[in-house]
Amino acid sequence: MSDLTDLYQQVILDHNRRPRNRGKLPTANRVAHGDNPTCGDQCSVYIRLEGDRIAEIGFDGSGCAISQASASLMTTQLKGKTAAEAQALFDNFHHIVTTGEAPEEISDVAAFAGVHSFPARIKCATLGWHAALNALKSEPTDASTE
Amino acid sequence: MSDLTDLYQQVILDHNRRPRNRGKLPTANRVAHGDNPTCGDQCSVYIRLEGDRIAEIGFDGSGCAISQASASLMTTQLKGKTAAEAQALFDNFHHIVTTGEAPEEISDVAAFAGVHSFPARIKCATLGWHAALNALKSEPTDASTE
Amino acid sequence: MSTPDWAALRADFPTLHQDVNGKALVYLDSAATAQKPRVVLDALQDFYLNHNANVHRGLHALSMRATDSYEAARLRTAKFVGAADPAEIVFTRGTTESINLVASSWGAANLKKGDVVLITEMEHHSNLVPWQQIALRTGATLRYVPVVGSDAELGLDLDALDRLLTPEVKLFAFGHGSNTLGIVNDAADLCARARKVGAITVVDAAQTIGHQPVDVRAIGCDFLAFSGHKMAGPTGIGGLYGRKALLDAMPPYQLGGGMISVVDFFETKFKPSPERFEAGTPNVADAVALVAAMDYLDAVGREAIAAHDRELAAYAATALAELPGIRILGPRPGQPRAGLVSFALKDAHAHDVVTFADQDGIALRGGHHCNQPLMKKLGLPSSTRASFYLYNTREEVDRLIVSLRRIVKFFSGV
Amino acid sequence: MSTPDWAALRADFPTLHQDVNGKALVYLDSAATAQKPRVVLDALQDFYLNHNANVHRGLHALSMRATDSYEAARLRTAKFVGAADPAEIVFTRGTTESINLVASSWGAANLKKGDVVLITEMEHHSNLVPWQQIALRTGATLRYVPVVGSDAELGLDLDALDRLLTPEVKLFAFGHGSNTLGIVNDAADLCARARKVGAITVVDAAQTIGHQPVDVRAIGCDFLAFSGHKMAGPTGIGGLYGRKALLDAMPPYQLGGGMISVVDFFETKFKPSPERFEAGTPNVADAVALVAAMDYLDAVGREAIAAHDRELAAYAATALAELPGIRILGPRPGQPRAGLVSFALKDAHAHDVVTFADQDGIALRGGHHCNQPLMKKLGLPSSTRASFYLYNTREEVDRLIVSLRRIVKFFSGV
Ligand SMILES: Cc1ncc(COP(=O)(O)O)c(C=O)c1O
Ligand SMILES: Cc1ncc(COP(=O)(O)O)c(C=O)c1O
Repeated sequence: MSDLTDLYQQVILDHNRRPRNRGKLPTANRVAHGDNPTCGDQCSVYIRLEGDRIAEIGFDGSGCAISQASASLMTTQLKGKTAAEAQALFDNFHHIVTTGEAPEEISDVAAFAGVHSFPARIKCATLGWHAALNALKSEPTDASTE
Repeated sequence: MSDLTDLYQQVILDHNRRPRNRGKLPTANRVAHGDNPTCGDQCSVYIRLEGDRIAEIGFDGSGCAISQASASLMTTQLKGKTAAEAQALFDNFHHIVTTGEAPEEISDVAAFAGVHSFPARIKCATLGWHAALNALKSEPTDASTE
Repeated sequence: MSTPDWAALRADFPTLHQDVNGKALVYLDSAATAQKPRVVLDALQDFYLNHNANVHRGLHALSMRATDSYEAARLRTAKFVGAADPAEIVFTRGTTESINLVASSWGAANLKKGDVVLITEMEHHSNLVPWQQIALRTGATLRYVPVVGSDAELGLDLDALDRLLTPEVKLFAFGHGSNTLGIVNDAADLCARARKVGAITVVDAAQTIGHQPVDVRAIGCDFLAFSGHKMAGPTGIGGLYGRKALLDAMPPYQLGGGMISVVDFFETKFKPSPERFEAGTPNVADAVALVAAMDYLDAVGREAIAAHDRELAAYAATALAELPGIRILGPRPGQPRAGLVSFALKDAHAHDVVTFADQDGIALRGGHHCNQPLMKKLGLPSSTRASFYLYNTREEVDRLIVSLRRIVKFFSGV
Repeated sequence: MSTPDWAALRADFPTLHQDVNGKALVYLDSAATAQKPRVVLDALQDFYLNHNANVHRGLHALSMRATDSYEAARLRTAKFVGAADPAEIVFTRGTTESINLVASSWGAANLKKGDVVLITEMEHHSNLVPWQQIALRTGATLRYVPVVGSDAELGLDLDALDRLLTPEVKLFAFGHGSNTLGIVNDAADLCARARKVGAITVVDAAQTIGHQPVDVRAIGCDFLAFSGHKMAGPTGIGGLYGRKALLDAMPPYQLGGGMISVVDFFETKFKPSPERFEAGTPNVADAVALVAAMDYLDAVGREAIAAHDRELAAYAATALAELPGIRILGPRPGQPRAGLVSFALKDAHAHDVVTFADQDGIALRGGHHCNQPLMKKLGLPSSTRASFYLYNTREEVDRLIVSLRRIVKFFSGV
């Protein structure tokens, strides 16, 4: 199962078992939902934007280990970032999961390099990211009435 | 071309070239139209029924040699007959074209025995007959207003 | 009836004999599509090599042979489903197209506000969305027969069915076999109930046609839809059985060559069924190859196949039950199980299960199985399905269980 | 570009090498359906033997391979017709289904009383009846561009076209190549004229796609329909090119698995194109085998094929002209002829001609060629058609002429 431990690295299993920032964010003012109709994976991302920075971020939904771990990791990466920085981080992540080329520095996102050998799973790995980017582009919502 | 001269016997070629009773019958009181959508063959049969007998009969339309000759021969056979007799003659004809079993007595209808080796052409051979039987079953028409 | 030699039959399916990820393939996805015996591929080749021509409008030798083969396929299909008249068989691309044909043609012509279309909560999207949308279009009301019971004792609520079967119900459509729950419904009983209120019945036989005897007259349905590719036949061909009187009264579906009687610039007369519903060049080669599949299945015996598939599914269900944190879906005791079993593991999501099993050479399916509303109702975003056919073995089930044990261990981290 | 070795290519088509009625087969019915090169049959076998699985929803190895092959077929088809985006290709059963899809989906959503649907008098029933019936259903007016000229100088009346192209014209559908007249219309010119009034254009490329280069961007059409079986591919598969913006704005056609995004009991969200238009299990194997046909045709070169077919048709037309009492249909001088020639003999009806020729091993087609209104207008209840493809030879045309001479002699009785 060498390929599989490439895919399901410890970082991923850990984020899957103990997701960070999981749950709806009551104070969110940006929300977006993503789904993968092929497999039924769902992911909602809740963001509280203060100025142009992500002050708080959370997610919920259901899906495979890859999609859940990636969403969890994504929230840890995006906190405190601007929309432009978030886009850059996604571009980097997307490069990793589609090419398998991990960055030099050791980082948690490098754990997702194994995804590139499982092309059908790339959509899983990017689901939460897409939702987050869509949330950043969305109209402000009044979280309290949501 | 032995098979073909079986199919296109002299009788058939003759009826095809010099069709009997061809043309619309102005005095007809029974009319029906038949077509073979597969090949576009058309045949209309016009009958003047007097009492229960076919006093006059004519046909027109267009189609292959088999359909035209068979319609022509049909008109010569049905003249003077009742509906029941017409049905019996058709049953006999249908038997000939589907089985190739020609009757003992020499007759013009026997010329159609060769059709049975060309199953796709059976519909051609029976087109006029079907139209005639339908005409006999149809409501009386006032020929003059037709 | 002597028992088929299953091991020998397995040799008839060349696709099975390959390695996947370095392991011998264990194909447990026949509910999605079945593998084909060599005779089907041979029939396909034979048609193209020797008889290929367009049908119906041709009088040359190849065209007559192609037409005869195509109509012989219709006759064989009629016999396979127990229809009295080959004109009651319309060839389509598959179950989905067959159901769309009925919904579009019969539905649009017959449904109106105040009418009820009844289906069940266990329908595949292909037997759900067409009815949902034609109801929206015609103003008819769509109602569902509920699925009730706990995970391993699921079934239609027959009392609710009888209450729902009011005289307003114009049509009742249901799946003969559920591709998610592994339930085989008693189609004859359901049709008899619906007939009492005069409802037209539509049976989705996608999951049963190749796995057990199916007889439209014994069932007493008005329409029955099926796919060739799930019954060991080629992709791209399937059929619709429809009672002749109903078919002949229905407006055409697709329009074009082959289904017309007379075309004028501004009006058209259509042929009677089945031609009326087969516009354009039909999928002749695949219809002809479907005959080989039907002959093959009947030679093995569909009773025997049903028993074999069911036995494997029961064997698998029993072994699966030992896995920690598993939810197994299935019919209530006494109701026949189709040759498949769906389950969900607490610690491992269906997609992870499928990816893991695939590394062990085992082909499973995970997801919503085209059954989203039901899965939502059951509180399962997805499940994993192992489905069996005549070529599967107990040893393959054993390999599945070993693989699943490893998966559970990996994800639960113990 | 070197000239293909036509005789060598002929060896690639095993079906041709058989005797019919004791004579070597001369297959002159490729406009109805083409014969298949061995590579196409091999591709079909290869798919079933090695990769057979259902697509899209599967994550196991076979299913991923099947999905990849299917999407690669879409990409290849896009390239074959010159589309920029594979999402602009919808797989269908063939031309007829493709046109029905546009008429039902785009037509029902966009046409209303006061609108005009424009087609031509030379349309195949498959590009006529769908428009006629959607016009009847929506209240739109159907108008025809007349076919004018004498038998051997037929063509569309382009002045009439320009007069007919009023701003009310919402859609203009026409055949690229006529299967009866052997005319190839200047599709780019026709589309340019229609675009001036803002009409959507639909090109029926059934007769051209496998016989000459076809490029949707050069033509500038909105939709283009074609059949695999007429371009050396398998039966049961074909395609629709549609401009992405149009496709995405259209309601779905058939409904079911594979084309949905979210299904609830009472509402459904659909996927974008092309999935939106491919409900149910697609004809994966035949789509994959179609790739082999496209590769084959492009390796030979569609320019070369066009020249070859046209040359044979012209050769045949010249020889046919010598027969007494013959009427030959064809394009006016200067307009390209497709690789076929239709004719009528005074003394011998088309069906008799076909039956006779068949006894000589020659496969012809006789009848109305799914073109009843035009045939009626031309005063021809039926015609005989010889159609050519890359595997036909001058020697075969010579055999046709010898046979036809005998037929004329037999029926004229001289
Ligand atoms: C010009 C034309 N259009 C449409 C069609 C219909 O194609 P198909 O029967 O493959 O759907 C044909 C072939 O019969 C044709 O020649
Ligand atoms: C119960 C059921 N109905 C309908 C379908 C649709 O069949 P197809 O995709 O062959 O049209 C399927 C298979 O996916 C099925 O399992």
